[in-house]
Amino acid sequence: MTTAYATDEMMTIAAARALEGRRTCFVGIGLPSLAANLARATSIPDIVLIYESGTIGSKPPHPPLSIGDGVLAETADTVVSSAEIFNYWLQPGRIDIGFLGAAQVDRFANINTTVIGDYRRPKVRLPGAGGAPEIAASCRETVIVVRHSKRVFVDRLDFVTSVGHGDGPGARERLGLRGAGPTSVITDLGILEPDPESRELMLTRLHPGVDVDRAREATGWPLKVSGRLATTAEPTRAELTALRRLAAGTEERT
Amino acid sequence: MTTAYATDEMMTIAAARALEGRRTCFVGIGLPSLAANLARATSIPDIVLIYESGTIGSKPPHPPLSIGDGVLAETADTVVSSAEIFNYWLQPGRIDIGFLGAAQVDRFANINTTVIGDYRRPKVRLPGAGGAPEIAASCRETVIVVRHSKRVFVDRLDFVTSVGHGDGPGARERLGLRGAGPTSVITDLGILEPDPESRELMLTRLHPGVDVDRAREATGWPLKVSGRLATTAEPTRAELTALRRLAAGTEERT
Amino acid sequence: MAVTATLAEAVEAGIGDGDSLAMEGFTHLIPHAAAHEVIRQGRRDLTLIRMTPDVIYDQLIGAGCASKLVFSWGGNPGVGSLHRLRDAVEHDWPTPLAIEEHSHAGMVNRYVAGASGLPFAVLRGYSGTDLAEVTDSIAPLTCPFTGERLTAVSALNPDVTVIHAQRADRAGNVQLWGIIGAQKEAALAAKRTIVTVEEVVDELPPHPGSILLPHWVVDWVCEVPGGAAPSYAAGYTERENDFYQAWDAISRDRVAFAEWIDANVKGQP
Amino acid sequence: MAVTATLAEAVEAGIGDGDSLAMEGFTHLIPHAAAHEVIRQGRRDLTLIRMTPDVIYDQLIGAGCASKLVFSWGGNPGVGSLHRLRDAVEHDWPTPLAIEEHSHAGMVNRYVAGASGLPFAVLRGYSGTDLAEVTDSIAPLTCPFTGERLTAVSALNPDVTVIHAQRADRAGNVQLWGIIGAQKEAALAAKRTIVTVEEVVDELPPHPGSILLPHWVVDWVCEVPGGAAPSYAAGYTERENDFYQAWDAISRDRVAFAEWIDANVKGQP
Repeated sequence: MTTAYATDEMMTIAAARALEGRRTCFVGIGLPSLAANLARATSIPDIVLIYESGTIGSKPPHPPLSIGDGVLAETADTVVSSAEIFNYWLQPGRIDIGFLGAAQVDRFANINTTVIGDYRRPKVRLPGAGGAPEIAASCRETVIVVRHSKRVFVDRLDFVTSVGHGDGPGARERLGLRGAGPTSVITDLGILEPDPESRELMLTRLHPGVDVDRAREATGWPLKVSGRLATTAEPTRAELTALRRLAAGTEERT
Repeated sequence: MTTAYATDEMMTIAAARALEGRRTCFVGIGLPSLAANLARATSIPDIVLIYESGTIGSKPPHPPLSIGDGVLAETADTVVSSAEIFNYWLQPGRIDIGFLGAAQVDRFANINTTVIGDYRRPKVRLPGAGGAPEIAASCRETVIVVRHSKRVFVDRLDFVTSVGHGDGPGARERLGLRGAGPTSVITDLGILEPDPESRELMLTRLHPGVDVDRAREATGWPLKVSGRLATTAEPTRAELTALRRLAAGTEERT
Repeated sequence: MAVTATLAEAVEAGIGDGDSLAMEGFTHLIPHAAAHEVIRQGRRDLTLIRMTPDVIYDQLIGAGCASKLVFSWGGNPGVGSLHRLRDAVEHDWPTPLAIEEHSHAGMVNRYVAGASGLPFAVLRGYSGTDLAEVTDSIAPLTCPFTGERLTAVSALNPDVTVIHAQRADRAGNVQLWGIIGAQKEAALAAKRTIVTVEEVVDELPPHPGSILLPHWVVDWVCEVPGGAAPSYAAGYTERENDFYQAWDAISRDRVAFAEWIDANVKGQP
Repeated sequence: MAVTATLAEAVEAGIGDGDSLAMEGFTHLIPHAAAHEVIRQGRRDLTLIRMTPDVIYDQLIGAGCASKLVFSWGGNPGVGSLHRLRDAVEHDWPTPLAIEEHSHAGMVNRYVAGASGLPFAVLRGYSGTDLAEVTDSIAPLTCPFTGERLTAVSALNPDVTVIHAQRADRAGNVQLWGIIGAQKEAALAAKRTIVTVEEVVDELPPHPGSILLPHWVVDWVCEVPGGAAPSYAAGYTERENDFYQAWDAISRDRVAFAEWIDANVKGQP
């Protein structure tokens, strides 16, 4: 049953599995898009994919390079304006799950995609917010998909672009954020989930072959580890085959 | 050249003439719709008719019974939602002229279409506001088309549904109403226009065969008469023919 | 998630006594068949919400289903008064009817706010009119950037919205076109949505000017051909203008109205 | 009232130094040809407005046309950074670039407010983020009905909006479809509007999913086939994904960038 696979593949497959039981997914670009399309190609064929370009129910045969590729509109149930996608579909909280990437994540799963360094004189100017702040605020839950490193998992964000669990218990309620916030952070090393009490991210799963020390070393704060730490199930052959077919399709088109 | 015609026909023809030089018209139902379609059939073939049902650029072969008749959508340049017609098209003041009817009009061309009598215990419950308050507020100018009688031209409105010139000079500015307000009130007896100073309606034209006394008797306040009172030009044969063809078309369809 | 049902089942499951109920359709696609089913099932104490109450609500009001009306224009389009509405407001017959009254711009923005998950919407409206004095869901609001005075209207989130559409597929995706009014907003603002359609089809071919409500925001889909009559469904049926004119006489008289309801609504399946 | 013009004429007449300029198109129908004409005509000190600045604004910024950028996501979609944008923000090259930064939801609502003749729009957004601290056009707002705290964003009313569309008729009615983004709002919010189109046709046949901008809200229509490249026009051209990937290397280097602009923009008609 075991097949060789890359850590990125494990991450994407774990992210796809996180969609199980969800009906509608607001998809960001990059790894989240690949994971969402993998879920649709494997265990959740009926999942409704919604892209911030305004396509609802897109069924692309391969994940798009950009969120505005023509195939997203051509295969959609309906295409709506940017105003409508944010106001009528995202904001009211009618979408089950949002998939987000990040440049920096802190222990409360808050996200920075704006700048590294000082805002007015940045060391690295990142792309900025895009749809993320409102995806993070309004989806019923969010999942963050990001590679695990100290550069990403930082003690303190240089800029809060999108709110996860704010400064801890009760923060989302105080801020008027109506979705549940991040329910997991999926990396190439394992899965972090907020502690139900403190809302601080806690390592709950390691991918096969990864140990706790490696995850701790890749995290910029003292990483808490769940007392019930588990190991992610290996990718199945079906998952890997589907993922590689999808990834090849995207590359072929570029 | 003279042909027998009804006073309502004179009123509608005078209203159609009021559209000259205007490019876009927000049309209410009834007499205003007939007048707007008459203008399109005669002197202003390119006028863009906009109905509050969301049809932009409707070119009905006959004026519709209701503002939602299928022909308005079928012949339109585009059909938009109710939200869009009010928010994107009417509210920003991009429409040249709005045509309104009324149950009561006062000397400042304010309009009541809500109740006769007390609001909580009305003698007559009228249909209400519809699109009128915002047409009156936002079109670059408005024209009111209404039959002339003491029941309609009242000293004091039972209810202010839509604002004309408020309580006089400066009222529209104080209320933040950006259109110029009513520039004329066209009746079956003549035409009233706001005095440039006082904003009070003043009789500026009589239709052929009508005298000042008749207009005064049909007005519920001491009607001011312009020092340059003129007589409306008789309907031309072309206007009458076009009007009767339009009116017959509507009746045929009902 | 859309369920296919008979109209009787959907009304039974979706609309209860005391509910706030929006039946939208701006002169087009008015869900008359659903309203008749509400009358047949004898719902009471409804808060009826609709921009243009129209003949459909004249019937519900006259049949005693409503205790409140939220609206912006209550007439028989192109014909005149709604006599059952007037009788209720002027003479409390058959029961008293509270009213909450707006302009079209205000009503549609209330649906927009409801569909957008916002508690209110902003517009340039009502300024200088008497409407703000008689309607609690209108309030002044100041722009935090310019200091301008604008108007806020509170969101509408009906318990149930009912609309009629041209067609749906078997998954419950709903497609409508022509004059589209406030149907999308009213449906998205509601807690529950019932859609009657001219036909249920295997595939929904793209249609110019059409909008789509995805199956996952629709609760019940009911195939009811002609379900908009005497209103119409563009591409399927024509507006029965003569019925709108005939309604004036029928509705003027309490007895004639009751007889009409008995013969045309209660006596029907 | 729409006038047919060459792109050079429209840019000459419609866009001046110091103007605020929105070029919209969400990954689709991006008006690249118009941006190149702006570079050729040497416009300076522009305030560039766009949800997704993207390669089109990387070029305008690198060419020194802009002094300010108003945006919500400044990346090369699916590829990575916008290096000219970064060079301007990080190193003031070729000139300093002020930024006014929002989320997509905020930006699009600013266009909605602008198109609606309102000074601001309301949304559930920015709460808890650092964006409100660095951006003046974001302010808190309290619901007058519920007391909830929401966020206001000020309206955008660009001096000029430029969009690319599939086609226009000879009167200047403009039709576009596919991913429609914020084009309608950006056009309706602007004082002046320039539209480049794939083709000018005698009649605009209805097309599923299409929207129309009537001739009387458009100022200039320019026939520019392929005017969206390397973006695309659904039904006419394909997205040049390889160009977006090649842009990463071209734009990383100031000299390579300048050479590319000389060869592909300034050297062209």
